[in-house]
Amino acid sequence: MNATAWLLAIAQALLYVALAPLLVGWVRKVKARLQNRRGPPLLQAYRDLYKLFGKETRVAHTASPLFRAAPYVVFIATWLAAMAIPLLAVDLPTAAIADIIVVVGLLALARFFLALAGMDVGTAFGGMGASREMLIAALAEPAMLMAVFTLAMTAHSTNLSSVVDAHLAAGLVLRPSYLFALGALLLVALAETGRIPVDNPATHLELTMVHEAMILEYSGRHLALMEWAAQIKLLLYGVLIVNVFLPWGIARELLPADLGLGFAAVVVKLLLLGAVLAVGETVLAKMRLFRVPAFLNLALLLALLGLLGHVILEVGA
Amino acid sequence: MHAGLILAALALGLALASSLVSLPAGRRPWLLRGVALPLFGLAGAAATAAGITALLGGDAATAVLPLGLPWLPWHLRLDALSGFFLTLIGVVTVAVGLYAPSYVRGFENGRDSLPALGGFSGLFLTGMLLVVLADDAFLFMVAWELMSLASYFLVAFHHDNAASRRAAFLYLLMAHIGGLCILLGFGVLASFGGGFDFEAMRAAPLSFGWASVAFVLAFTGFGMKAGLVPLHAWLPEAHPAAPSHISAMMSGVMLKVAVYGFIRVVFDLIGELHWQWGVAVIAIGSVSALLGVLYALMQNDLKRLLAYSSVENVGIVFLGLGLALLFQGSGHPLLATLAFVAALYHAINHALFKSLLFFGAGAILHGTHERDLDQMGGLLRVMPWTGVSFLVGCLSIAALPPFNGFASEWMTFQAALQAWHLESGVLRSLIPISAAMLALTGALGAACFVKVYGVAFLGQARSRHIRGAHRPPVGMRVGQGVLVLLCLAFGLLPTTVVGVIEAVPRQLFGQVLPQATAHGWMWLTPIAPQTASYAAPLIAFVLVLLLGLAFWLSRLGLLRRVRRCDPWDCGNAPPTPRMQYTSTAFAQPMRRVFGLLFRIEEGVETQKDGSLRYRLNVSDRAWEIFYVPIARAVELAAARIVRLQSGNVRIYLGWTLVTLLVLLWIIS
Amino acid sequence: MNALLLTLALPFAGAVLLALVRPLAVAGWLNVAISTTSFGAAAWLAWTVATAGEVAGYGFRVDVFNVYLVALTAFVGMTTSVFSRPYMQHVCRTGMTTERGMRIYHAMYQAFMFTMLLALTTDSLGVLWVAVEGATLATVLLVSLYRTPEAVEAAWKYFILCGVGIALALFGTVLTYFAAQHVLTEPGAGLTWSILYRHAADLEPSVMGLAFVFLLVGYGTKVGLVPMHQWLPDAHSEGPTPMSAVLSGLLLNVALYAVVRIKMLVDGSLAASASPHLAGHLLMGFGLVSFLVAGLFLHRQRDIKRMFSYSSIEHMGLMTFAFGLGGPLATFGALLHMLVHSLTKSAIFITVGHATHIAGTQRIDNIRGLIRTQPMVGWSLLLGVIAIAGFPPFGVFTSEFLLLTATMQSQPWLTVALLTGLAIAFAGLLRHLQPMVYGPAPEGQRPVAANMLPVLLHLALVLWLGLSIPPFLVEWLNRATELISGAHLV
Amino acid sequence: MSITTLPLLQQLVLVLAAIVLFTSFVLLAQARLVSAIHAFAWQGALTAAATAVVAVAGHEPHLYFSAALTFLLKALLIPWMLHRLVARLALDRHVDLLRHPALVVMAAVALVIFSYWLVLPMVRLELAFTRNIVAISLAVVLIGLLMMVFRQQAVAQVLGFMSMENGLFLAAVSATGGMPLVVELGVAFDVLVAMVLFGVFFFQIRDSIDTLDVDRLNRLTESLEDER
Repeated sequence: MNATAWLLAIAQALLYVALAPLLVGWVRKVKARLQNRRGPPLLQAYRDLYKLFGKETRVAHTASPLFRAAPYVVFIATWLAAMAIPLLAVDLPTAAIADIIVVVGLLALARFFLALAGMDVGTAFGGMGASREMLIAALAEPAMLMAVFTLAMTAHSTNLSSVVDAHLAAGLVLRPSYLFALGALLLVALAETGRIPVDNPATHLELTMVHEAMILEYSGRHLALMEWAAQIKLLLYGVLIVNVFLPWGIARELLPADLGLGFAAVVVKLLLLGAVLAVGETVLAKMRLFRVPAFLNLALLLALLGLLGHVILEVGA
Repeated sequence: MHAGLILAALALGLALASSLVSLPAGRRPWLLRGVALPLFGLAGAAATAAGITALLGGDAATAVLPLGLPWLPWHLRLDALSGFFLTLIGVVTVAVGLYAPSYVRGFENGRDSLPALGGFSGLFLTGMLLVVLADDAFLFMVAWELMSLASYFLVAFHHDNAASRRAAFLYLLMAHIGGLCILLGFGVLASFGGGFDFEAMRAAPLSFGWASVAFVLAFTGFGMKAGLVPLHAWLPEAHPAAPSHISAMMSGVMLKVAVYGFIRVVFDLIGELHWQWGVAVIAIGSVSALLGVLYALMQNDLKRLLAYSSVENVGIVFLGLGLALLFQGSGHPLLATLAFVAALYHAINHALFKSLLFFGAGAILHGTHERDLDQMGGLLRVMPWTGVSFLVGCLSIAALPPFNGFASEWMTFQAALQAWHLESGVLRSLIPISAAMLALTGALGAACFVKVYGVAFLGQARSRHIRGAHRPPVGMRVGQGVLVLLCLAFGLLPTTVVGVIEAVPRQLFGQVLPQATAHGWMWLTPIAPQTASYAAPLIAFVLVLLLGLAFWLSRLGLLRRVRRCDPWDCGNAPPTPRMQYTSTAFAQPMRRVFGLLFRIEEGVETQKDGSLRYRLNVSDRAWEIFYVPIARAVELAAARIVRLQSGNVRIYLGWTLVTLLVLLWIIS
Repeated sequence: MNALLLTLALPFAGAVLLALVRPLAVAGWLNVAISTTSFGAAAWLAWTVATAGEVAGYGFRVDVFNVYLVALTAFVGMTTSVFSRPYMQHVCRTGMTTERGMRIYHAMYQAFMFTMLLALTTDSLGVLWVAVEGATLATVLLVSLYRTPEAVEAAWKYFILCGVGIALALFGTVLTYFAAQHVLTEPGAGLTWSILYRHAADLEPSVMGLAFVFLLVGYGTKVGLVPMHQWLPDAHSEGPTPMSAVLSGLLLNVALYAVVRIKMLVDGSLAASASPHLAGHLLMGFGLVSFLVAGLFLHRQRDIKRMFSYSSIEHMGLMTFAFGLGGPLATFGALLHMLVHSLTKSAIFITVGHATHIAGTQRIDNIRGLIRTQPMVGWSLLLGVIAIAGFPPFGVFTSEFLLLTATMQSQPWLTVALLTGLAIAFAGLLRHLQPMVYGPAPEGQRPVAANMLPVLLHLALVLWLGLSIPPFLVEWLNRATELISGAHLV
Repeated sequence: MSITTLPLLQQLVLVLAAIVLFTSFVLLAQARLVSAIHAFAWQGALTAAATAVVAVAGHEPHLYFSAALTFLLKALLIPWMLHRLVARLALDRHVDLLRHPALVVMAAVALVIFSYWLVLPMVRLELAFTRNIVAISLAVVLIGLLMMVFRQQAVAQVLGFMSMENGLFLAAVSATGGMPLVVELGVAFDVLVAMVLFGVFFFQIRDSIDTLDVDRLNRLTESLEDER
């Protein structure tokens, strides 16, 4: 059993890596459709990565070894974080490596190196991007954790698989706190994955870019890894949201049928979520940097309301 | 006699010896470098050994010295709690003993007196060791004030520059006031317990009111030393003023001694805890953490920045202690133990990485005579060893897995998340908010140290003397290396560390974390495996494995070689070092978002030569709110009172007459 | 007995002798020699008392309370004379005083020592008065030794205020005698401590109340209790430094000794009356006021010697408060504090003397960077102030520890006042001290030939007392405590 | 109790005491130094007389001695010294007026009443006679102090001081029948030395600020106006 579990865990981890570009492609596709464009093919993201891996890698003279190590660290850390989030099945051994707080920590590790890499070459834009990224992260993190705490206090656990388990065991319960927590988590996800309205992955307009400013100096496989890591992060948040709030379908025993069902379920949920994201990005406009705090304060407020809702309405001591 | 006590006595003796040996160092500088500081390090080693014996042994050993008051000789006691802090002190001292000898070479041709440096360093260590060993109020106070006093002289070491003098003044004054508060706290306990030795105080039957008085006095006194907001004002002044290895001792160790005092008095002597205190401590702790990191983020002076971040970390420690108080006070010993262990864990982690960072700052100071971040840059290339060790320090203090800072903060989070056990809904909803503040603190801390590392070590040098920096000598590098290894060890083996620390709550609460290693040494599961788990070794393993893989591939040449070229930078003109983001620029968004909390003076002023200059001064609001008014009040009162001394003898006689008549009237 | 007579006779003879000796160098050495021998005699006396208990006769009585003060007085007198020899020669060389002035100085130095010892050892309230007045008369000429307008003014104020105070004390003495006469049968015994104590309970309370007020105001002026303290800073700052040392170190102690003796008497007499603790409360009030006011004064000082004289007022206030508080713990602490304070404070004044010679002025603003100019003096001053501020391991900390905890036990809310006072006073001292010892030295500051032996001796003693109090001293203090507060500590 | 019940000699003592009190009023209000010194001499003489009467009344031989001592010291020696000083300081024509004589005298009267009120509670000792003497002498002491407060002239202050001493002496002899001899001698000696020193200081003061107005002795003060 244990061996199969480990194998499954590794398979799931690889699945994250494999699926990440697909989700991005899907979002782009839907977005293009909504904007009456044909848009790139669904697999374009894979092609981009392949192309980048094929290209020559250039590194500035002024760059230190850290600059070259950073992409790997970022990629691995993000991937590690993803491993802990149940995609197909609950209580896989990898889920026990890291609970949600560690996941946040691993993402922070990736961000730390991303920001350092941005400052390494010593260009103005890198520093600018790093500073902004750290600000956004700093504001997003409390909201994220508050939202997570709501879940954790309901399930009395911070291990995601136990949380999911608990929800499945409890069956369908309409919790007001979850509504708020979901909202908060969505906003945080937008901020953390650098989507509109916080950041725009599709632009290199100097004064507005955040994530792109940090990886401006990267090329070739380094750039590919960075991009890929970003895609994994997006997928990670997507899975986190759908599997924690709508866990139904995820496999509780490691039987082929359940796993298949789980896979199908998560794919469907992710497609829906991607579509929602695309719609949101189409209707919203990117906001100025100093409007972002307001945006994230809204997230924090929602998370707080969720927490209070949980304490007041659901436990009721 | 107990082995641990013998070792502790040895440590004390060595510390005193090191301070005595360095007295003639004025004429023979090598004495300090070659004898005193090695003895210092040895004292640290002995203290570590003593502490570990006490932690593993578990039983408390006592001794009595024929000193002190006639009816109150000096009592020494070595139990798990003091053992833990002995270890903490000792470890850092060893590192300092390795680092300092080559660091103090820089002072040998300076004007500042080496005997003072060596002598007071030894006394400083002696004081700290005695504080944690003391078993009666009198010895405790003697040791405590000895510690403050010695460190005061060390802060005033560079007394030619006015800032150091000012810092030293403020430091000693506040230390004295804090000491008096502690003394009065002991006074309360003693007057109820009928004796100044801790045994009697433990037995003291206290009403809630008097217990709270004692608690408030102790919290004020120890909080003042630990640098809790708003009593922290001396800290960012004093710590940077001292020589860097002493700054490491002060920030890394002395603050922990204050934590020890708080634990000893509140958890051990007062004993019966009340949850209201927990709320107060949590509030103060989280505010200190948040403000500390925000102020740290605003600093451009590296050592000041590190000092402010000490405020932050002490705040986190006290947050943990507050949770422990709260849980213990409302009858959840297991959770109290969890929070308590988290606090101790963070204490020792902070001791390690803060000393490491101060060593780094010292190395930069030693190599470039520069403390201003905005002058640095690209140091990683100039001093790679320091660069790498400093990076480890930054990762640890930024609480990133799998480094040690993360493990303790993670446990603190876990403790906060157990709030659902509490009966009162208000507390249930308040505590997670403090946890969210902790999250904000952590993220801002990460930002802060991204700034430090990015500005100081990455990019290009912003000034010539940085480019020409010379590498630290081997001793300093060894000192850093030891701490790097310890940081990694404490980060990767949390289960082992927790297992050792458990001896302390076993002594205080009679409670441990039974489930902590339910799944073996690799998985840390403080409450229960299904509640939360963290496998630092695995994470580190995967990280290293994959990184190694990538490195190996590139070595094999399976990956195409990278080509060096100029930075692109959106195709603008080739960037110059002055175009880099400075630390001020990096902090600008935070400064703007959290503007309310700072006192910002910003503007553009015209120089004499007509050139424009941007002026920015971010200062601590605590000054205008707490300190300036008090100083003003005293000045005013003094100005009023001196009119007594009018200079006219007839008025003096009048005073005598009036006093006489009033007294006569009183007695009739 | 012989020891006692010798202790008294030596300084008396010395006063006469030194009034006649003309050459300066000889006089200086003679002064040292006499002080040393009389310290030897005092030590002998102390030893006798330690072995044989009380020594009494010829209207003298030396018990545990005053014997340690006698020893202390003789000791500080000795060390100060050691310091004053080169110091006063330097003064004389700089032409601040004349040969004749020096003769007055040496003679009066011994006369002062004589009066101090007389006041301590006598058994009679009246002779005590005579001795204390004599001390004033002996020192008043020394205060005006330099003949500067300030010195003369200071001396006049000292003379007038202390004269008036002492006169009031005499009235109190008369009243005591008046009250005693109606209960005591044996003639002329009305002013003898030992007899008065035995009959304290029978003394008419109303009269004793009056008497206490007069005696308190009278001797309180000498102690330097606010608001009768105004003479003190003037006299300390304008007189020659050795004088300041002995004034702060000894005279104040003796005056306080008198006050405590009287309090013991009055407590006995008022015990039955409506307000049994009247005396104690008055002392506490005066002590606390002096303590706080002096602490505030410290902040506005421009003259280094004035500053330290205010610190003396502060500590005297603290001791008065403690004696008023009563109880074994506080009394023990106060006795110890008398000891360590006079040791430390005289050491400080000696150092200050050297510092003023180094800088050539007493103005705090012009004394800078002593550690750079003459490290020995700088460090001694720094350590002295640290010690007087009550930092361990110095003895002052021990006594303050006892005082604070005693206050915490009997009057918890007064500790707030004490805390504030200590903090304010320390801030006041340190803010002026730091610039003087630290920082770069200005031009024109030259090291002087300083004899730091007395200072080191005193500081070493204070350090020793801070680390562990020798058993015989504990024994004395205990018995003294028992004598004063009725109960003993250990 | 009424004075009629007392023996004649004690009545005489009371009368003398009353006159002593009166003389201190004279001292207080007297503007001319020389006349003040005369008043002081009279006061001393009266004190001595009172002492002598007490000696006769109480058959206390050693009081004769102290009476003689007092007369010598307070009535002859000190006044004579003061005269010489005043002459050498060229102050014989010196006049210093009180600011508000009426108020000061009122204050003195108030002090008399106050001191009487103070001694009232001494009921237990039945000899109310000595009680009243104590009241008078206390008043004399306080008035002397008052005089020192209100007189700016150094010599006048010394007079006030000396009249305080007179009050003390009066109390000592008439209330308690004389202190022990040692004490009396010591007191007398101290007073004498004090007088000599006062003489010395008059000249020192005049040399330093060439006046004897004590209000000019105001250099030593903490108020920050003067930067010496």
